[in-house]
Amino acid sequence: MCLAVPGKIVSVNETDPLFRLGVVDFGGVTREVNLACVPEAVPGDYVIVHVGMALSVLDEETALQTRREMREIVENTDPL
Amino acid sequence: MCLAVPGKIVSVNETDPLFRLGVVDFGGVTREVNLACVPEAVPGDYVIVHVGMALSVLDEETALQTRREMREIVENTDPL
Amino acid sequence: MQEEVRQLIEELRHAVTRPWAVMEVCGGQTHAIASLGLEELLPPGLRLIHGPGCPVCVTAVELIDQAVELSLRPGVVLCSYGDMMRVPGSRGDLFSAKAGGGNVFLMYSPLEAVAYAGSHPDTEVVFFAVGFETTAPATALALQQARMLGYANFSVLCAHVLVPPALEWLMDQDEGRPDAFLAPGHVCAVTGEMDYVRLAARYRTPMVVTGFEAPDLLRGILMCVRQLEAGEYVVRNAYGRYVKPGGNRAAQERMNEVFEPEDRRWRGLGLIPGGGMRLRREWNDMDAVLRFECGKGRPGADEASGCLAGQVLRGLIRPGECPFFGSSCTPLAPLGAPMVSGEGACAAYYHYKRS
Amino acid sequence: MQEEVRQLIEELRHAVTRPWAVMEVCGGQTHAIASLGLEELLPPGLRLIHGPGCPVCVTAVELIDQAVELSLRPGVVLCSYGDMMRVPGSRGDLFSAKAGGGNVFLMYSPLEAVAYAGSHPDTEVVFFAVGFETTAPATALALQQARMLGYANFSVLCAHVLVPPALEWLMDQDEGRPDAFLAPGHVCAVTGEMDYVRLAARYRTPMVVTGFEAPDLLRGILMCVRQLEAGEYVVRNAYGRYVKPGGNRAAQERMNEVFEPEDRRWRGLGLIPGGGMRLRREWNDMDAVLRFECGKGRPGADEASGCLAGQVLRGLIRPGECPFFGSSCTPLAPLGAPMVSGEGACAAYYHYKRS
Amino acid sequence: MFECPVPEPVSDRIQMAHGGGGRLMNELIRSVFLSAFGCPSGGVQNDAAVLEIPPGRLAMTTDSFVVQPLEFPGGSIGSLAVHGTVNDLAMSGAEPLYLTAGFILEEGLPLEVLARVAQDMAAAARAAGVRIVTGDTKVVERGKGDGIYINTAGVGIVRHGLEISPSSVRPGDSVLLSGDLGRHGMTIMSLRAGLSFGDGLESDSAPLHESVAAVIRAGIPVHCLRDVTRGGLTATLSEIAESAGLTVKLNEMSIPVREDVRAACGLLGLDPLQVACEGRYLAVLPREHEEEALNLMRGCGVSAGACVIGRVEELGTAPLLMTGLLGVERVLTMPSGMQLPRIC
Amino acid sequence: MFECPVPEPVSDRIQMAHGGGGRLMNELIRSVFLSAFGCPSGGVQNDAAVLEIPPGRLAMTTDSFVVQPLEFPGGSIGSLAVHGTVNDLAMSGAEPLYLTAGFILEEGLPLEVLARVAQDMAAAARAAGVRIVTGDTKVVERGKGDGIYINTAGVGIVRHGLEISPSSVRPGDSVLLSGDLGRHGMTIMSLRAGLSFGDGLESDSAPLHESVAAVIRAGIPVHCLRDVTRGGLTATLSEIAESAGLTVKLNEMSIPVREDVRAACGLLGLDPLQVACEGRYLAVLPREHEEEALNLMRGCGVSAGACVIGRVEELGTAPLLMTGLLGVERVLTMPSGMQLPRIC
Ligand code: SF4
Ligand code: SF4
Ligand SMILES: [Mg+2]
Ligand SMILES: [Mg+2]
Ligand SMILES: [Mg+2]
Ligand SMILES: [Mg+2]
Ligand SMILES: [Mg+2]
Ligand SMILES: [Mg+2]
Ligand SMILES: [Mg+2]
Ligand SMILES: [Mg+2]
Ligand SMILES: [Mg+2]
Ligand SMILES: [Mg+2]
Repeated sequence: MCLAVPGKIVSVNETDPLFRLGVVDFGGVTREVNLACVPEAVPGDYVIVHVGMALSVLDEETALQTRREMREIVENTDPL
Repeated sequence: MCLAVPGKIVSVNETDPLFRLGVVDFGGVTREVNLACVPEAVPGDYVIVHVGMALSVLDEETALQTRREMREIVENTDPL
Repeated sequence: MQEEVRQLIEELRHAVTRPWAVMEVCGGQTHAIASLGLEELLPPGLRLIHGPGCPVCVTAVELIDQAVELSLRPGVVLCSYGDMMRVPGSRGDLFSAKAGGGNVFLMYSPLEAVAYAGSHPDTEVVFFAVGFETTAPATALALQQARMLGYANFSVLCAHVLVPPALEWLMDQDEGRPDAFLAPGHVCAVTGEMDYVRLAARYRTPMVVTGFEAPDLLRGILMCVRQLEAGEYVVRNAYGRYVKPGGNRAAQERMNEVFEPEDRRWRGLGLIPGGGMRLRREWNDMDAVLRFECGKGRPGADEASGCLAGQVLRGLIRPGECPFFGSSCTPLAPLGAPMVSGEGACAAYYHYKRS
Repeated sequence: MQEEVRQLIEELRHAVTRPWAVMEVCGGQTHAIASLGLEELLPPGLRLIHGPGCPVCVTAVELIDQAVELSLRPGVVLCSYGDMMRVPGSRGDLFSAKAGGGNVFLMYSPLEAVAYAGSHPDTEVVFFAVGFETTAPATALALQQARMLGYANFSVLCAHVLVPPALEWLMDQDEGRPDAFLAPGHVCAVTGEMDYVRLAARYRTPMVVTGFEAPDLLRGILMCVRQLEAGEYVVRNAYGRYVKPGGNRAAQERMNEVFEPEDRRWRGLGLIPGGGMRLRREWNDMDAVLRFECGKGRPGADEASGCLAGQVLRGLIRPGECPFFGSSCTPLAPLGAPMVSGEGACAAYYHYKRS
Repeated sequence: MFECPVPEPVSDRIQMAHGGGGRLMNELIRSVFLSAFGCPSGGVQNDAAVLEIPPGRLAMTTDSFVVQPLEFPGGSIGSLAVHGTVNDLAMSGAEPLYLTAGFILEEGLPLEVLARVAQDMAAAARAAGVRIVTGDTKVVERGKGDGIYINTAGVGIVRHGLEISPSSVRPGDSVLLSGDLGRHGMTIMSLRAGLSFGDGLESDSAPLHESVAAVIRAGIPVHCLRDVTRGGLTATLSEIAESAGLTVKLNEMSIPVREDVRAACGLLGLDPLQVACEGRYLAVLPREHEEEALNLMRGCGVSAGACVIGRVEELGTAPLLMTGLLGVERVLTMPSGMQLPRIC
Repeated sequence: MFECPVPEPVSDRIQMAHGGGGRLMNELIRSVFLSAFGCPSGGVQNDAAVLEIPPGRLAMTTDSFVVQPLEFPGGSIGSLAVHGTVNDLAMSGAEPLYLTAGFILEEGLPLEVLARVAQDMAAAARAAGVRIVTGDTKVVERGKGDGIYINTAGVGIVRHGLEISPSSVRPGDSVLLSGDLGRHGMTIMSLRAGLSFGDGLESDSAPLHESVAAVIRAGIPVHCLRDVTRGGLTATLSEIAESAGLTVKLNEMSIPVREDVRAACGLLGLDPLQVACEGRYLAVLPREHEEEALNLMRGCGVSAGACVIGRVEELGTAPLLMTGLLGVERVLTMPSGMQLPRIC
């Protein structure tokens, strides 16, 4: 469920919080996206978009950390 | 002005006076015509119809009389 | 050629001894005369003048503008006779309103518009009611039907006009007074002859109630000429098979229940006292102008075009004498209303007599 | 094949020592797994069960009937995601409603429907709001926007459902309980992990928040297997780049302002306590069911078709094991909802795995 | 339980997906079109039909059909779409061979109506001896069509060496009309205006190529042919006269119009000379062949009522003149747009 | 004085009378169509065009075009109407010669839009070396059309002796695709969904007959050709495979799709293999000619991106199979209806 696609915020149009709009680039295609639920997002951020609304901002820290954790799990349990 | 066409009443549907309808034959074509303004008209009568409403019932007496009058005028004034 | 017609033409030849100008009031007669080529059969000296009896031609520009405006209102359908579709208002005609997003439905009868209102309760149905006394009873009947049925979404944009006040106005002008009138047969089938009796006496001008076929027309003309030659000026009836002296009482009553006279601008002529009909106060709720608070329109917009309709409709010039006729004014791109309607004098000439 | 994927598959092969059944909850994951052919790469003994995580598939027949009914009301436009168009109700789907005269507009976002309501003040615009917690914030935002803008003609037919109550229901059944869950990544991006932590502990079942690409899915599966093999049952996050433990607070707040949980029939499953969301009392004026006094629908209509969706959605049978699969039930003429949506387990199997 | 109308079952009406290029469209083509037209050469799914064609020049034409109602006494939009294109080919003296059929269907169209129209079309093609060899189907949303629009394009083979064109018309030529005017247009308009005809007036829609072929095969040097369609006789003859730079003089009394058609025209304020036919044509040819042509035309059912209605002269006061019932000559002008019912 | 919107002047928009067969229609034809297409053989008003045609079999096809918006990056409904029919002719290996053009115009259409579309159509025909030889115009009421619908029918001459058809396809054949997928469909859908493309994605609409001719002229025994339109690659290849009674095996990695097209498809939940093109074709031919055909195709601009995407085999588990990015083979099924944007 819930087709959601990551893209990069190109610009933000600050208006009323309910109508905060950004132009988001999805690998060569851009679309206007509502940013009301990611008030912290700024141009340059990656967001994941569903039904025209950004749901979440990419956490690069976590992304890297996940990768590290993964590797640990893999390494720790390899011998089994 | 006022394209009006003579036709012969084929049948009458007696309802409320405002909605008195007749089927009128115009030389092979028939159409429903409102008869509210010719309450005296009955099947077999000729009526003259304008915008879907009968305006007048043909007076055969008068028709003949007109013809007579015409002839008189013509005859009376011919010598001039 | 029918024997009857040949004989009537022969009679006319004998009857005419001096030049006479007879005005056929009715545009339907103008149309018939032009399409039959009747004028070419008349004896020299007998001239026909094509009068203002085309309701399409005389409908004021401001009323057309109101119709256009109403058609463009969301939720409103404007119902019109086919005749009015191409008549230019100050901002285009109903066809261009339709092309530009207006809702315009062609109807053959106001009673159809009532039925449409019944089957479309969420649509405001406005009937654009043009026409003379012939047509007004059907409008009255439509309003009565709609009220009886409780159709609150039906209303009328009332453009009805009356013939006798226009004849009076014509006869009160300094130039262009005809010697006799062919009174409009279908109008008289409704109204009867009374008004014309009064006018004939007042202006000492013969009037003959006349129909629309070749023999009818010729008979009407002949009965005018007979009076003129004899120095008489009464009303005679050459269309007695459909016109009774008192007209149609039932139709008159319906009209009187719904309408009352008012002063009205006739396109090309000007303000004619008592020349129009409006809805009586009791019918205000079904008057589209009041219901939709229509703007009043811009009177006089058509005069700016240079159209000489006024002079044509008064018989002062023939259509072919208008400098725009056939060049910048054609049925495809009419400058004035008489070039639009099949009944308009200019269109009748354009279609049948360009040669 | 990407090196990362190859490596993850290799790890899985080493990790699995006993048979395990892992349920991917989310239909998007089902779709990805089927289209990638991922199951064929898994080690023997490791089985994927395709869960009820397709909001289209689980939307109750009575809600579809209400959507159909609303689309056929004069003056109403029903706005729907493309996904819902072909889902059969008891009297046809939205496409047939459209062909039969209903007003159905496809929209990509409820915010578009709000904009449409603004530009069409005379039209009643109803948004058919399906979806899980991922989609509900956009519906909430749409309602908030419409109220702020004063669009009295906007309303919502609310079909939103909640994932955790459905997992609870599944685990309370006697048969078909999976050994572990891939928790739905995009739902968790909104809700966070808390509910899943509770469920994992209560049912002593590992849960891993998982994304939708091949490496994401394999990582999620691997992290489940690791826990199962080690006897652990906690929540882990294999989609941390988008899912924070607490989820998206702003989105949660919008949802909570507008919605509250209610018991809801899930198509194919049955009544799930707390399994749906309705509008709070303060938003009743924008609830289409109340505004238009929709009929309640005929629960249970779909069961009559013989569709075994309930058993498929609970993992008791695979789609290909349904006797109707591919014969009397195809995407062109679906018997049940899982054959409609690209995400439905039956459709995913039909499109990619008929061989 | 619901008070609102409920939609018809899926399978009874055209839906958007019927135009999507997928399985649903293929089923529609198979169940409706192929069952009516038979399998076109090259199979259903070929992009084009590949056809054998006899030697000669190729005549090619197209028309779209947008009539309402879709079915009417004497035919339907389907038969009309065949006759219209067959006739346009016939007017170049061609032998019509192959037609294409392009359908634009409105979402919500009952499939049974489509099936009837397709059957009608197939029957008309069979009767006219032409083959519908390839087709196309598009579906447009409800409110963006009017049930069915059909385009047909046709090719035929021209075996004669005549230049059939207004430019071949000469002063002195006779103008022949193949039958009475206005049946098709008045059939359609009467349905809309609530008129009924006592003895069942029908559209005159019919294929004209055999009547034309009879005249050409006899070696008559036909100068110009034209089917009398939109705009009626007035528009059709005006075009010929204007293109030829000559004057055509008609005699009103010689132009056949049924009494009931004339009455219906009178009622609606229409001119029968401007009403469309779909099974009548004009032939302009040298006067010395008039008699023979007339006999040949009268020998075909579709042109049994053929008659001479006028003559060509050097350019006079206007391209088209007509002597009326009172013996007065008047101008006929090309209609501006379309005829509307009128009240005055 | 009036607060309501007022209509545009008469002359700016299509009105019902433009379809009435009278003077207004003739003026429209003269001012818009003839000025774009030039005077067709036989003059404006002839019912059919009479054409010289070289010897050979005749290919004949038709398509109606109903695209919205009417104008889009890379073309318009006008150029599309030319390319679509030229390409259907090309797919039988024909040399396209003549087109017909049937317009169904909606009342209210701005005349300037019509003029631009007609110019586009004329330019596309010139560029493709075909002539628009006859046409037709109908006007439908506002709310019964969508601005402009165009039907084109086309004829071409088939000079080769090949049987180009699914029935000629043989196991072992190579499947060639002339370029990347989905540009046309995504250009159109993106305009409706409010998407923009960074480097200006355009429709791939283009005439394909020269690319095809290059292959056929070289003597390569082409077995089957098909342009990739409605339903995309999946529908097109499914049809070929089903008709042939064989299995086509594709390799997903070899199928070219631009990254931005892929991203737009991802956003709307569409499968690029089911998105329409208007300038791509499939050629199925013996493997030993694969290399030569590829070189010839790549030598033409419209097919510069040609590549081999799969092979034909004896009928296997399904007509169309594809090996995916993880090396797993899966079935591709013919789409049912049309693709809709989805959210899950
Ligand atoms: S020809 Fe035209 S401009 Fe002249 S009076 Fe008649 S309508 Fe007016
Ligand atoms: S195959 Fe069809 S009938 Fe069987 S479970 Fe799936 S949707 Fe239901
Ligand atoms: Mg094709
Ligand atoms: Mg044609
Ligand atoms: Mg034609
Ligand atoms: Mg096609
Ligand atoms: Mg419609
Ligand atoms: Mg023709
Ligand atoms: Mg084609
Ligand atoms: Mg095509
Ligand atoms: Mg034509
Ligand atoms: Mg439209």
